[in-house]
Amino acid sequence: MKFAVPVFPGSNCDHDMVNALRDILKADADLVPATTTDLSAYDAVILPGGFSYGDYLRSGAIARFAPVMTAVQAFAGAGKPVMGICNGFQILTEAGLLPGALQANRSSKFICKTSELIVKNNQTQFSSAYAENAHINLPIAHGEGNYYCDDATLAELRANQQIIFEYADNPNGSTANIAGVMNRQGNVLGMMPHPERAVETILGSTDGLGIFQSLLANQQEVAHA
Amino acid sequence: MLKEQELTPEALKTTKAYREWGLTDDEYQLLTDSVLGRLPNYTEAGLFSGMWSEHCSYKNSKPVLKKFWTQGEQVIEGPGEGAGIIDIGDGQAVVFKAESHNHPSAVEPYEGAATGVGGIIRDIFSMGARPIALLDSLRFGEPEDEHTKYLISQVVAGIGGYGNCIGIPTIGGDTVFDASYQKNPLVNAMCVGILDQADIQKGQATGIGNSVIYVGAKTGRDGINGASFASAEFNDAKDTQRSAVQVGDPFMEKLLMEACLEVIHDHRDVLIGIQDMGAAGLVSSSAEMASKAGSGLELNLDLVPQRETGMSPFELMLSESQERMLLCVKAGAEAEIYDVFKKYGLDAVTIGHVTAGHQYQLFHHDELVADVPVDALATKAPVYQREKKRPARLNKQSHHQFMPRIVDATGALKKMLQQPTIASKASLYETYDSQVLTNTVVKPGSDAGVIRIRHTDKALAVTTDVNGRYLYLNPRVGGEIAVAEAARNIVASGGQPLGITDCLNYGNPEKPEQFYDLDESAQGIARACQLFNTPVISGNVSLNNESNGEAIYPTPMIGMVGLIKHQQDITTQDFKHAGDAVYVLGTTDEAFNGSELQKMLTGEISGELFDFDLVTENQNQRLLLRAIQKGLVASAHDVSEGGLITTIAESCFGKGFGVDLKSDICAANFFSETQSRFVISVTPDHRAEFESLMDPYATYLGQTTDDDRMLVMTADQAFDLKVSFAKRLWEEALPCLMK
Amino acid sequence: MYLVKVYVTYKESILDPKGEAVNDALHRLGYTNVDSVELGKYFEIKIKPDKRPIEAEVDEMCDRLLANVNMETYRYEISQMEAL
Amino acid sequence: MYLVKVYVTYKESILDPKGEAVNDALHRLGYTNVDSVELGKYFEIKIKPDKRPIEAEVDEMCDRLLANVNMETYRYEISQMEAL
Ligand SMILES: Nc1ncnc2c1ncn2[C@@H]1O[C@H](COP(=O)(O)OP(=O)(O)O)[C@@H](O)[C@H]1O
Ligand SMILES: [Mg+2]
Repeated sequence: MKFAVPVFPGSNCDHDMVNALRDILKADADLVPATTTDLSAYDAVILPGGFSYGDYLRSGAIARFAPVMTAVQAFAGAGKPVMGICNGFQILTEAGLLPGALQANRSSKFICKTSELIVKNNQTQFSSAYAENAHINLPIAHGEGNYYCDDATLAELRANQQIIFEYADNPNGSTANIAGVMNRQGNVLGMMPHPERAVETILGSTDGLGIFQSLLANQQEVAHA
Repeated sequence: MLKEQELTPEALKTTKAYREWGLTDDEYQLLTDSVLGRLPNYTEAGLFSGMWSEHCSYKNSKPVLKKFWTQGEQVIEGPGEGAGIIDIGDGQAVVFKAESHNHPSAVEPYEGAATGVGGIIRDIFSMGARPIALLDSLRFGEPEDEHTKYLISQVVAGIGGYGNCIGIPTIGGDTVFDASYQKNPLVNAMCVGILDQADIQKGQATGIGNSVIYVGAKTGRDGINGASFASAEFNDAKDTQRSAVQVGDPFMEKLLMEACLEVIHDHRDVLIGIQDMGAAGLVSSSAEMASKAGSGLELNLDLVPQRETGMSPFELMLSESQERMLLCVKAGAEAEIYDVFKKYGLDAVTIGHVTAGHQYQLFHHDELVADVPVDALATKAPVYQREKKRPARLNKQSHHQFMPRIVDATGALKKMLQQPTIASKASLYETYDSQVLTNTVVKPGSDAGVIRIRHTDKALAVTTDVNGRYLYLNPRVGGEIAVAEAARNIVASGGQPLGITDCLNYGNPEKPEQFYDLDESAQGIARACQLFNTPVISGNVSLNNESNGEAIYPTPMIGMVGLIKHQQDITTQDFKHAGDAVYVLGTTDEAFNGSELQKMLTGEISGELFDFDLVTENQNQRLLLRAIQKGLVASAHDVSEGGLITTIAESCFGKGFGVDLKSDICAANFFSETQSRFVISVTPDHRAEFESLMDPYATYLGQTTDDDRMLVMTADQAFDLKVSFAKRLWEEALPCLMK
Repeated sequence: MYLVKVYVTYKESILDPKGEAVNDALHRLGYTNVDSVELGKYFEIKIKPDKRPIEAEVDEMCDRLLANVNMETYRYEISQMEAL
Repeated sequence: MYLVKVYVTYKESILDPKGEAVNDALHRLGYTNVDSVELGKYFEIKIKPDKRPIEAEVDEMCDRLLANVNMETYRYEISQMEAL
């Protein structure tokens, strides 16, 4: 399985992601520039965290127009897995690949700490390695991670089991404690916490491994089917 | 914008307008009589005012800095370049430096702090190193009045705003509140980088005909002559100078950093030198690059990328617009370099070249607007040996040690934990991304921040420390303690101290009593550095930290880096299990003058400073490090402000273990700030070996427990309270004060 | 040349944390008669005439980039700038 | 009740990285007729009448908190809101 990690100007968790994939999960992963227009060589795309274009307007607002996003749209449209972490999540909502929007944290401050998450749906290709309702610890690091959607959207998210991760102790004011959501089709996931920061014991947690392991396992199933 | 009418050389002389830029009459005289042998024109006088400012020339502090210990076989590059470099083995090196941004932060706290961070990062990557960690050392007034709260929240937001965006983790620092800093907050930032020794860069411009290339942000009228502004005393009345504000652009700097590092790695054969544009902007970087290499330089200012129209040579050369770098590149290889920067969407423009001889020549609109010897700018600033006089405050000190009366030990501890300087700083450092780059092993909240070095078994421990109150009572011993405390934090984390950087924050050196503080404390620092074998490899001087004539406490911030040879040695301050034995290493005396307790009970800092012995300090540090390296230590925490009881409480807070301890010293002495001590916990199976190694220097106090109770029986009273409750007081004190 | 002033604010139903923070700060400073604060973005855009009507262009710019219509609303004013 | 609209922008000589970023993005999106973008803050403040004149109060609020006069300028408009 081969991962593409697009690098936008201002991305800063791109290397962390690739290091986690290569060094810890022993997976194939490439950094691809935001000017890339062809992702056909890849099986999954992960949009990394950071401050694309400085996040000077709104997080992700400018990055969603980068050339690579046209390719990401097509990639997602073809049903292949796309994941956005932190700034990557913000880009996916701005691009309309995921519902809702990410607003400034309730405290209006940047927050970096470990947060406890509940795996609400483990029947997805991103979360199958976790037990249902498992509690996991992942770091968060964001200033605009306060997930917002209107009531109708929330009802839909719930009805379709699109809420994958919830905060046990809502750190940022997110609607319905949402930490990570999926699209209706089940192939695009966005989440504010950083699984790539939680893949080594020495760094404090390995609870993030499950997400990557889920993807790898499901891909193998697809390949063998 | 209206073009300012430039004075003629004669008019400049008669009106003495150069005074406004910080040049004194004597310096102007020196310039005309011996350096140039003629009257300088407007632009030239401006260049000298910037280059001869304290910020660029260290004219007041040079004689003091000479006293520092800068040797040591680990030193690859000492003070002088953008940042110092220390060997850490395996062909790698660590690069670090600290920088103050006190005055800009007082004027515009968010941007002042942010650009301070941006500036120190440029110093690190200009050496060829990849920045891997940031620290911030902050001093504010008591968080009582609205303005101080505003300063705190904005400074912290600015530091986070820059570091988080550029993607370098902020993994440590220190924050102290004291009325002494009310009008003059201190904002010091430190950056640590790592490099392969083959990549080491110098800020030099050699080889006749080689190109000088400008990269990064366009030059605007922001921060013009900021170097002399930073060096001038800060006074409420001088509103006019206050537009020296720059806005940081961390996104631009991220691109600039990646592009410069790519040039350094992949275009080594054509890159001759690289330097950041810091204080005194273009003139400082270019003149220093040429002077260091013994070259001449010619620049065409029309080619400098400009954000505004009609900028004069004076403005172009002295602007301190941020996020700019200067490169010297082999003639003919310019296009190769442009291509790298273009890939990152950045401007790169050749603005001049290296010339034969030693002149520094500037052209503007086809006119030669400055023509001066380059060494005169870079190295010929006058050096002042300032007058030194023992301050009155030291002469009238009481010789008595303050003796606190503690009637309610538990109550005193509760109050202590809520002192802003003692209280948890989590509400501040949790706004910093401390984990990006995924190397952070110990986040803020323990003694030192620790980052692993990828693909090795090594790690680096980093800390910033200084207690200005100690220096206020005794500048020399206070200076020694500052270094000792930093080393103590490194050792408690399992590291061998390697070297230091510093920010010397003082008042006006032209006042003999304040120069005394500077000179004495430098000697204290020097002595301690020599003893710990931690050479000074870089640093920064910030003088004139006064407002309305009142100086801050002498505050030489010490930034120290240590090497942890094996990652298994990484140690934190939290108790790890119930049933571990708790020891204190070092003896406890009555050391209350200058202590947090004295401040808490009397509202002031006074008297002669308590005794301090560097040799004991060094011995205790070595003992602890040996015990850690032998794998005998479960947790270690150095004893500092708030004394032994505060240290024990903090070790309980991490994981919520309780303690059951007993001691024959009295409750009051549990607040004593005797130096050279650690609180250490040891698992039962290591006790025997630990005790035989530490005997007779460590004292057994008791055990950690599973109970939510901190019980410490002293000779006279007991400290007895719930750990969870104490922790809440400690955690909520600062957020509560900031409301 | 046109001068376009664009104002972007949160939709009414959405809490504005930064506005709240300013509101609190004003109260602490003693401006207790302040009832509420909203903090939005203010753009001043200079723009040369194009083939299309300027309003159409500004609408499109706002919808695509300047505002996130999931949570924000915008309004704008267009004025002609005198040639210098 | 008054409605006060405050506009805060950078002084002319000050770098506006946010405005630049938006300008560049608009160009990349094909709005090449955009000449420049400045990005400032926009406050909508509701405020009850006080003893002092409202202008004096707003001026003071701007000077103390809403703008940093070292690098920003502000202007405002005040209107009376109808009682509901
Ligand atoms: N401004 C700050 N930025 C980052 N970390 C900070 C800051 N202030 C304090 N800390 C962190 O809080 C912890 C306690 O700080 P301090 O009381 O200064 O420790 P010590 O007394 O051991 O030097 C340390 O981990 C320190 O790095
Ligand atoms: Mg410590």
